[in-house]
Amino acid sequence: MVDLPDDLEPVEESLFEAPPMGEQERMVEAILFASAEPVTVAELNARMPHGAEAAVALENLQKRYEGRGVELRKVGEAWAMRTASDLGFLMQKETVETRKLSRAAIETLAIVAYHQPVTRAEIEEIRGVSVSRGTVDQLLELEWIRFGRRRMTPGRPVTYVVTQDFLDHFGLESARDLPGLKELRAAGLLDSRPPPGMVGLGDGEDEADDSQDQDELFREEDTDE
Amino acid sequence: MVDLPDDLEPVEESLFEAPPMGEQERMVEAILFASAEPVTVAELNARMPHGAEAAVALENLQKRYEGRGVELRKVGEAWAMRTASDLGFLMQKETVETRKLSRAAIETLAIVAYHQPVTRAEIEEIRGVSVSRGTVDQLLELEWIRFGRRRMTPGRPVTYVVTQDFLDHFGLESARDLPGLKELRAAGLLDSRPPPGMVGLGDGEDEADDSQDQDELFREEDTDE
Amino acid sequence: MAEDGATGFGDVSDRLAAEALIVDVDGFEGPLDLLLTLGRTQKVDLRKVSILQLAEQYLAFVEKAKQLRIELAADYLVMAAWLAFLKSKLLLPPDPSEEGPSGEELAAHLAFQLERLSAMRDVAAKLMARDQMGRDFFARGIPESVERVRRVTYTATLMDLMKAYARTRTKDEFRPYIMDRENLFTMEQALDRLRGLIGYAGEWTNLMTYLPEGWENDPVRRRSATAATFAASLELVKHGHLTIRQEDTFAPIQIKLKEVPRG
Repeated sequence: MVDLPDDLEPVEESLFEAPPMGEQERMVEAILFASAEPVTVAELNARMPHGAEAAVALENLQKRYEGRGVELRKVGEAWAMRTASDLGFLMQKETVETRKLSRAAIETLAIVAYHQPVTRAEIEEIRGVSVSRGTVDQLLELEWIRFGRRRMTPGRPVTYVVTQDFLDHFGLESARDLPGLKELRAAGLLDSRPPPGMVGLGDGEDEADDSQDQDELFREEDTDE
Repeated sequence: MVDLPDDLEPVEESLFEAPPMGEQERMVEAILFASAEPVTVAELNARMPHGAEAAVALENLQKRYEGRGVELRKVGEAWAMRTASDLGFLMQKETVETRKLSRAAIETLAIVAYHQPVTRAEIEEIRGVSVSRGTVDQLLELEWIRFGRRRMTPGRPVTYVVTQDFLDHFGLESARDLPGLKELRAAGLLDSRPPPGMVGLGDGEDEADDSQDQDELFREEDTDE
Repeated sequence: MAEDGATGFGDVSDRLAAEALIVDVDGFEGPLDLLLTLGRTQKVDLRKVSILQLAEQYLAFVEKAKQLRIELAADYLVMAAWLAFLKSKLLLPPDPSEEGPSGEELAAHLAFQLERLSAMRDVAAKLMARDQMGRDFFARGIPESVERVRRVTYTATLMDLMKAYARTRTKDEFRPYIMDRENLFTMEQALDRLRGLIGYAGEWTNLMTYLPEGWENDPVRRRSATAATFAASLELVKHGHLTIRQEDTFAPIQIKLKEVPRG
């Protein structure tokens, strides 16, 4: 009761020694940091020791944080600390999720690797089911396959070949290092025989074209044959 | 801590221009400020641009925050911003009602902290009474203790160790900073001393294994800091 | 405790003493806790506590509890028995022929246990007296959520690739290694079929009428079915179920159920 009049007098002469301004800054800093919501000046004053001047402390603090990674921001009538707006990108955390390739994708990939250059129609013929656009797109996106030359057959279909990324991922120096390729070939499994009624696959000038492509990747096999 | 910068030194000459140190400090400040949980140096580096040296930036930042209302603190392998303890009185509003721990729970917690990794049987041996399931469950639920490695003794009992949350809650940089730890160790009160006449229990190679465990736990902090 | 003060004066003090003891026993977390408290009453460093004196104090405590017919938990009694044993070991001159730890060793270990428990209680108190988060210091009040940017990478191993390839190739090239049974009518199948049908064949019937449905026209299938049915009919003749005849070379083969005398 008796203190009240003192309140109105200049703070310096009050009975209550207000904490030094540096201390008040610390207090404002701590309160703003820990509060779950923005804090008004009135609330700051209420929570700080008698005689403190939150508004002044806030101003000082704001200067102190200028250009730092954290900013003092006014939110309506209240104050809050937030990360500097130019550093918002740091509030992202990239998580890399590793997934297994789908069965369709791995089969398609295997066929491209063993039969490159290979057209979609050929992949479908080998797999016995149609190959969805998504599957091929996924492999292209992964940069494990890329477009090869067009086949010189009617419709000039695009072909697919495997990429350097593919070789890197599977730890292969070249596609001819694919394990078991020779064994499979010896067993006649890589004999890409056209089904009855389908001619022109790997014939004539296309053959020359293809084998050129294939040469790069399958030279060893070619000479073996 | 000290090793990391060395590791990253050559980066400066790499193709990726690391941001200037002042900028890195801002980034570390922003990330730590925004997070309620401690953040490891590895995560800081992962979130900052390529070539950044969070460990160095952290050191600079820690100096900058010395004596402020908010402090940079090391918690195990991670860093966190926490309000200065002397300002706790300002935070009544924020104070979370902490669950009152029973005497059994407090003692069990202390035994885990000072004797880790420790088995339930060892806790019971030290306390002289059986430890109720609820006591351990409560500490596990608070995430102040967690399961450590199994002990290589018959029955392969699980062990308990304290967590980063525990360190964070009690403002400890590492388990080595537990109050009175050195004195207890010097007095031999942390030795696992089997009762006389009891042979083969916690003896020989198991003993070696245990002390290795403990060594590791405490060493981890040593080297990584 | 005061609410039932209506009973006589004489036994009130006894009852209060008894109750005090109950409260005391309940207040201890087991014998070791009780021993620690008793040890502290010796007002010496726990390392210098007289285990002999401690054992006597404990035994006296248990004795008193028994007199007052207070139920003591088993572990209190086990401890009492052990302490009595320890006491005798400490008092009697050591028997050189006896194996096992000496009284001094056992006493030293008990002293160690007491000191350790006491030390753990001290540090537990120190730990709880530390500045605690949420009470003395605080974490960020408005944590900014870290947006998770999920990037999916796909992986496959060389083995996956090989298996996938083998799988696609197994669909056709590998099949010839398995017998293609699509156009094959086995003798077993023919036997089953004939056995089911001959019951109705009371008269001579052309063997060819027993060919399964759908096998009569395709030359490959008809050949297979004919051969199997013929072989099966011979088998049934051999077992005496059928008679078989052919009137001329290349004439139709006829079969008939053989009359079997009953019994």
